[in-house]
Amino acid sequence: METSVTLANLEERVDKRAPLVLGRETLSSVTDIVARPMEMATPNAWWICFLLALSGLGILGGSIAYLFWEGVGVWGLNNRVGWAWDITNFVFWVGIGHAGTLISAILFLFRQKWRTSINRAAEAMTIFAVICALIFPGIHVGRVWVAYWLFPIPNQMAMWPNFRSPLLWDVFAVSTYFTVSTLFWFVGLIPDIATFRDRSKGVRKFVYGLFALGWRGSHRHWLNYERAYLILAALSTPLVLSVHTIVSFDFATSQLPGWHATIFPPYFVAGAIFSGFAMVINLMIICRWVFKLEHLVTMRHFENMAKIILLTGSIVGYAYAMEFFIAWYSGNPYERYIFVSRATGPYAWAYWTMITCNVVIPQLFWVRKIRTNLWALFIISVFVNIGMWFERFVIIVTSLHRTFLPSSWAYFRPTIIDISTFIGSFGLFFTLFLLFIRFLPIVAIAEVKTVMPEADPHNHDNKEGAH
Amino acid sequence: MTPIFPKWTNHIPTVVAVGAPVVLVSVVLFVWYFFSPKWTDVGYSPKQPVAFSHQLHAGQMGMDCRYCHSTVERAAFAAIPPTETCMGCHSMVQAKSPKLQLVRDSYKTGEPIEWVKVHMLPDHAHFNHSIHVNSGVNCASCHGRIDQMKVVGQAQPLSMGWCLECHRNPTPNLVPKNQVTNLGYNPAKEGYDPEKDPHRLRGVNPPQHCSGCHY
Amino acid sequence: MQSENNQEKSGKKYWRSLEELAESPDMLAKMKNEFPSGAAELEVTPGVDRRSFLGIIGASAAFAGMTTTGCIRKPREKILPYNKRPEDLVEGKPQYYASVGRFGGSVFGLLVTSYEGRPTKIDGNPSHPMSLGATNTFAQASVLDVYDPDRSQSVLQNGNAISSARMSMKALNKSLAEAAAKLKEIAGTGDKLALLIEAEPSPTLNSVIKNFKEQFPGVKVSIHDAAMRWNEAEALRLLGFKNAQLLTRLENADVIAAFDADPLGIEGDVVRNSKMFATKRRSVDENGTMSRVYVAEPAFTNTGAVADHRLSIRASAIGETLLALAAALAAQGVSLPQEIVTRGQQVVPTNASWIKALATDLRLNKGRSLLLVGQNQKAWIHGIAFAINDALSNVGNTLEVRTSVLPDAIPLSQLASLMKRGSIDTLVTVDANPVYTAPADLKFEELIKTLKFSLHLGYHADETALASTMHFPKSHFLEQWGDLVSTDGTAAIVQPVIEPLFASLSELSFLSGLMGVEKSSYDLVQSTWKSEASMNFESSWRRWLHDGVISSKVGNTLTDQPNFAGLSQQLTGIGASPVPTASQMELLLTLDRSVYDGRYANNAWLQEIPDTVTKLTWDNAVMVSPKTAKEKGIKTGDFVEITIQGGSQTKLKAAVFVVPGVAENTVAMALGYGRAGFNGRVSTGTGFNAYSLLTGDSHSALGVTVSKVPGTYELATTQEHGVSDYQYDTEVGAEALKTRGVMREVTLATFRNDPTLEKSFKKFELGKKENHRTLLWKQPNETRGNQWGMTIDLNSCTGCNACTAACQAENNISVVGKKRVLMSREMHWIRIDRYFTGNVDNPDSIQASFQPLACAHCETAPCEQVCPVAATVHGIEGTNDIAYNRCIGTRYCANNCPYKVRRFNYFNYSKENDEENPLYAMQKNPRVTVRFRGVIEKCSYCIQRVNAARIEAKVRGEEILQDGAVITACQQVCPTEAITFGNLADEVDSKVKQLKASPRNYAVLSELALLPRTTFLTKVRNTNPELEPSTQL
Amino acid sequence: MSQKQDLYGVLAEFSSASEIYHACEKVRDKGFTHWDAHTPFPVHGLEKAMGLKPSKIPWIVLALGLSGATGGMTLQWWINTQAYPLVISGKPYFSWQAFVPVTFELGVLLGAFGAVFGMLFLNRLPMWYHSLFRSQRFERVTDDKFFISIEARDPKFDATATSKMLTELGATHVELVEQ
Repeated sequence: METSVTLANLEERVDKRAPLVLGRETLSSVTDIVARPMEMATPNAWWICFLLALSGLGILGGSIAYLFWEGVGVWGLNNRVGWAWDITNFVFWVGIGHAGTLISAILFLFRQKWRTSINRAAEAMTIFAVICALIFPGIHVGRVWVAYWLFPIPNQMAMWPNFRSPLLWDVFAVSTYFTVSTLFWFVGLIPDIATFRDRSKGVRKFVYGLFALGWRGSHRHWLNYERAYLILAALSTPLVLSVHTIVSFDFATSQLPGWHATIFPPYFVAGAIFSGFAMVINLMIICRWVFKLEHLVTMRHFENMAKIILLTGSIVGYAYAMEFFIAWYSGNPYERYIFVSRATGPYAWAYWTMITCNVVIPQLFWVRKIRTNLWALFIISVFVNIGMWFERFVIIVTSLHRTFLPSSWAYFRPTIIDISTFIGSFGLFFTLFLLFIRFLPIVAIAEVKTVMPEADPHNHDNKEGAH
Repeated sequence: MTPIFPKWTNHIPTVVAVGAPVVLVSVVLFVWYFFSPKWTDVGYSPKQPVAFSHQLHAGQMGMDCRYCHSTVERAAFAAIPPTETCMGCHSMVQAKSPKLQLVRDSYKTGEPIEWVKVHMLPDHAHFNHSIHVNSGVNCASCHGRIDQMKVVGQAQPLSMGWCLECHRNPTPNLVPKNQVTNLGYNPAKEGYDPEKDPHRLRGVNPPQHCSGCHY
Repeated sequence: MQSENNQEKSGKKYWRSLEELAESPDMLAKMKNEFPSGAAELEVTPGVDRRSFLGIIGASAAFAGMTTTGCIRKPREKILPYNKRPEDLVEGKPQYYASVGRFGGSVFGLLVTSYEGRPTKIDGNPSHPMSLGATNTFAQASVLDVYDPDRSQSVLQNGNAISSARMSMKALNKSLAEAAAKLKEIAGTGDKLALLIEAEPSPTLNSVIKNFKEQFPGVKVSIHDAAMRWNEAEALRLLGFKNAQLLTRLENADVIAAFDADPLGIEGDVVRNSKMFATKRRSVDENGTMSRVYVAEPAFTNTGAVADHRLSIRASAIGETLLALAAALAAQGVSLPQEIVTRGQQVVPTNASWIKALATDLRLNKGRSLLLVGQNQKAWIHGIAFAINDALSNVGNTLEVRTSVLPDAIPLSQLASLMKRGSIDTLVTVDANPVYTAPADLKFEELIKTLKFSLHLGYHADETALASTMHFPKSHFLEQWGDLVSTDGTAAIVQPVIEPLFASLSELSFLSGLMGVEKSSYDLVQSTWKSEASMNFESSWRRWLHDGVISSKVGNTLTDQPNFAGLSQQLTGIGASPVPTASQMELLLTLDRSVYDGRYANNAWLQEIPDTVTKLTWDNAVMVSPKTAKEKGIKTGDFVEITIQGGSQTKLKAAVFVVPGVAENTVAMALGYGRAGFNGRVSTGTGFNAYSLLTGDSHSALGVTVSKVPGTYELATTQEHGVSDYQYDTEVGAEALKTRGVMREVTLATFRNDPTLEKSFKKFELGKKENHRTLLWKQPNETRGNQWGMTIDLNSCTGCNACTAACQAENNISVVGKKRVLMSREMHWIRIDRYFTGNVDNPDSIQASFQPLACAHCETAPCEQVCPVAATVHGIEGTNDIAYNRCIGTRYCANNCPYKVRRFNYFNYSKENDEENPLYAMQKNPRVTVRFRGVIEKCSYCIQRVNAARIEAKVRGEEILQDGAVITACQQVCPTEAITFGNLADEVDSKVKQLKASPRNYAVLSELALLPRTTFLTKVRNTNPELEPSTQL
Repeated sequence: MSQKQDLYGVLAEFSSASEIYHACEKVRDKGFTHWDAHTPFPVHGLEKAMGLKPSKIPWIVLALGLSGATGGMTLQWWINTQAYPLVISGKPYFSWQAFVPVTFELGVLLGAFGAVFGMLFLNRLPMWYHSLFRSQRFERVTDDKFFISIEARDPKFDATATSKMLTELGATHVELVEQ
């Protein structure tokens, strides 16, 4: 088995191993496979999941309404620990989002053909995750009704936002990220929506037609289209890196021990990709199984993702170790103390949960048997996401509860509302995702076709369709 | 077969591309104008329990503002005169006038007259009359030509931006100390230069930092 | 600044209008109009302004990008001018009235601030010798009592209000007349009548009592008051001083030895003592000398915390230790009464070296030393202390014997026995609350119920009020005329600032009413002082009211020789007391630093003020030392049951609080909590009633059993709060502190060897010290005019909390309640960090240090750059400002604040406060915005005072403010003048500028290059070289 | 003639990428100008076969991206030095280092707009109606069939001749499409 995996050498290793589309699929059969989930009668499983998700969404709505009515005090926050679950959830969801962009943009730039059958779902996940993320900074402020002051809007007070604040950078970064990802996703969807315009009847035909924008596969269009898509990918790549970098600035640019660390940006980005891919694996395993996509979403895809998790997981583990080293090496008593107290203090349990889930468990992916076993993949990915949530919790809460002055040490306990808000955000996420898999192609049909042998105009040994 | 969409739909993009910006700009302009205090607050002149006319008292009879608003030079707040001030004259003048019934009742019973507040600053903005008056800011700069108002109304937006305009460049609103209550006084026309005023002991440098007004 | 007082003329009309108000059914609604009529503009109408204001913000949300005030028709606001403006009242300008008050056994002069007739703040009267401008927490918080919604509002008959309607003054006087008649009929000549009063040194009251005695010749007068110094008085009696008391002169004391005494905390003239004590601590800057304090005590007091040498010793051992000290002194050739010396030689002291060192120090400082004994200690112990002071010729220098103004009276215990015997059947109680505060074994409640007729005058419908036949509401001291005399004989007039909010009586009018005399307290007071007046009474009366001090002193200093014969007899049979063990523990009951003897239990500010040592709010607890706790296997929050052995098997179930500094096998508990008999909306559900353990006269009991019982209790502290393991945190915290230059402390010796303190602080400096002030960028040069700065002298701070209370009163700081303190959401702008040093297993090594901490106004404030909406930015005068209404509440600034001094309004606290206690809103300072839900707040350097001063200066035509033109609330109140605020850019050196030049000056966390404007002056411990310094510094 | 007026052009169907590739080369060589190829997915290199010029999208993106970035930095400069200079943490008014993130984000945002809307603009999309949608078979262009359409307005266009040519090029089906 290989010892190291890099994106660059991934492709030719992978190509040696297995074709990207299995079985004797033809261009039209690919279309049919993808179309099945949208055209089949709604499975009961879908309804059950959807109702569950909806009730989760309800919980979210309820919690937020109560929060607005009573005030931020309904959370367990206090004067020492001013942020806890709210920002933890924010960073968690933004992190989840990153895998989508990574798969669609970065792997695209690296010409990783294997991305084609998973990028659509991954992008959708990105957008929905970012929506969930955007909620939290929105509702965590004390006076929601004036949150619009975050934007530079001319007003009678002649006041403007403070562009020195990382929080304001967040506002711009995350909203830009959301907009660009959505555009990227929609551009990718246009040809496929056109496909469904041409397959479906009645209202659906009208709606799909509306969003297909009159796409007619013209090659003069394809020319601009591909160029635009490439550039979007090129823009999204630095964007996705910048977003989590800036999110990490919220902490890195402060001067709290445990927050003020130059290692944060790369470490956060790695962590984001780490958790994101875990989420993609979870989602894809389910979709693949429910909608029989075995031929499009192959084990090779999962294996590649497992390897990326292994890689980023190790990077994250390295970052944890490095934090400790720097803290010790700096000779700064505050830095030293905060890390010792993370591992031994009142929140040690959270810290060790994080270490176990993020550093120890993913190492199992060195074993081929495990990274090619769907059950193992699924469970380990779940652990990774638990671990990554705890990572953010540890960074935010443990740093805040043990700051410079021992007199100001405190402890944070979540309230029921903290918990319900978090659970609710999953409700929102899955509601959106379930609607997506029901009404939009979860695999980029046009893109998959380009990686099939039939796609190559100089492929003469292929007799398909010739007369 | 017939396509889903008729031919004319192809014009929609053009229309939108041209129309959207136009709509957007006009919405902004609308909000800009109609949602600003200049529109919402200026001109607020509620009916008062007693039809007291500043035009008559301050204008025609030329009473000095400070005769009634006596605390304006000493305190943050230019007090509404106590009923006894009114009665000072009106026990003789117009002693029977039905218009003044309420005043006389108040004087007898001791119940205060419930005047309606016209110039309302938000609670978190601490405005101090004494410093403005003593710096030679004419009453009219903020209150307008009260001496020409039958019913007092708000003449200026009293918004933060408006305050700052003057705090950043006070000179146009500065008048000689003895002209502060002369609402008609126009420093520009009189060619008044605060720098050269011998009666000024200090330069006027109004605060522009938050805690100047908000604390 | 004090305005000539003439309520009598100008005020009258205004007051009467208030009186009507008090009668009207819906007074609050009316108050909104009547009170801050002018203040309507000054945003202080109860709740209303802020609420409408919230409404405005709320609505403006709908208009993104638009103004917060415009774009909706604002609510119609009314202006209600005065009908006749009281003389010299300018709307919106405060008025100051001089008065005097009695707080926890000390009488000192006050300066009351009032806006449009609402008293909003109480400060010390600079021209009163017992105050010198400072006050204490009780005085600060007492202004809130005026607006206590639970204050007694009508006459009670057998515990029930005589009518449901709001009581009018007329009705009140009527029932008073009835009571008077009944009293005459029942008491007759008063052979079976008793008058129970508090220890109130008031000449007018005395004269009224004199009249009372004339009317009821047989009446017994008894005094019951926690502040009453029975033991001291008894000791002085033994020594031949009749009706005398002691006055301490700490300004002359270079060596102070306090035995279970707390002269800087809650015993005696705390404010004056602190002032004088501080002069001898701050002097370390001028001439490198300072006083030395020895303390031997069973549990930490303020005095113990500032001690240079502290002995953790059980209360019952104080006497023998003193005897041993006497012996040691005698051995060094100090001549003491033989009986004492021989007794002393029999004692085998456990801390011989400590006592010897102390003896030497005392001897070497003859006439400049002072030995003090706590009020809980027996009379003979006070006697010995006096003997020693006398032998050291301290009497006359650091100690004075003065005649007391109090009428001679019998203690409660005697009264009780009389009542038991049935020789008393009628009782008139004034102010005192014996049913709650009497020792449990007296069973006073049962006794009072056996009486034929009992009358009670009190501020609350408290336990005694309910037990008595009739209760009358008492007016607040800001609502009545009176007079008070301080320990040093300074007399002052208690002058009202506001007409009683509810129909109520002063002690004077109550008692004279009972005699059927219709005389206003105003006339009574005047008649008392007629004689004192030099030539024209009217003018000297005005002067007295204006100055707050009456020119001539009352009483005189007694200089005759003490006679030790009586004392010697007392000593027979005195020997070593039994040593408590884990099974037979010693119980110590102390007065509480927040609620005193329980009288302030319904004061929300005081309930929430963190205790000096434990930082405990809203509760008292059973305090045990970590060592004892470990042995008994109990920890903070556990329930224990305390049982008094012998006589009355009284039990109490209470929660444990483990805190260093408590003597071994001693459980200490504060009195004044758990008032089950009185359901005030603030006091209810706070703490445990330690009075149920109080037996006999002594506050300490031997041989109590303490046993762990199931269940735990949540105690809300403001330090180490919410942590799972209190012990873990105090210890780890103390450990962490060693490496952090936060709390800096040196011994005087070290300071002398290292005058720049550079060597001593080396270990704290991270990186090069010069880098702590160098920045990578160029600061924008916006700074002009005054540059504000502050220093806090850790050497004189006694952690008394006065600054916290003053700040709360000045800045409209909300109370959040126990539940939220538990969540560490308390709002105090200035908090006092308490750090322990030493080894928990060796109680004698434990020391405590205090560090008052508020926003430090850093020049490179980390909070500013992270605020996304620029709600907190720098002012041109170097202040770190918050525009509350700009704040959207991200709390990022609070997270990024290294001092953790920013407070967030998690709920609409101020609104809740007003709804819970409708009258509290009337106390609000109109010059400070009332904060609302969802915004951050913190110390503003009293920017409202700065602005007021600047405006006044500008009106005068000046730019720069003179040093002392602005005094922050905390600085003004501080009894040790530890806090200095002023202009750093002053050409002529301002005080603060000089202090910052001192080598003791340091910035907390200076390595972060925050350039804080508030810096601290290192604490110096003047340790005795003969003794091991209690802790390695 | 009128018939010519309402004729859009001729539409030829091919069944594989390689076929349409070669067909395009021929059509290109014949010098047709108003013609197009329609494929379910971008066929690699077909633009060469059709002789298309490279896309102009990059220039649009560059222009918008740069203006976004400059606009962002200018806005922040104006707010902090002109509109309301405030002393914040004692930092210089124009602390450009802190303004980089927002500048970058705005650059990316406008760049992305440029890419997407530029693409739509150059492709004249949305265009919900198109004559080719009249053809039933054309529906499979988004599935597995490949088409070449030659418009009637092309000077070299002749309904019969062009159709014949396309059949020779291997079209499995050729039809005339109306306007």
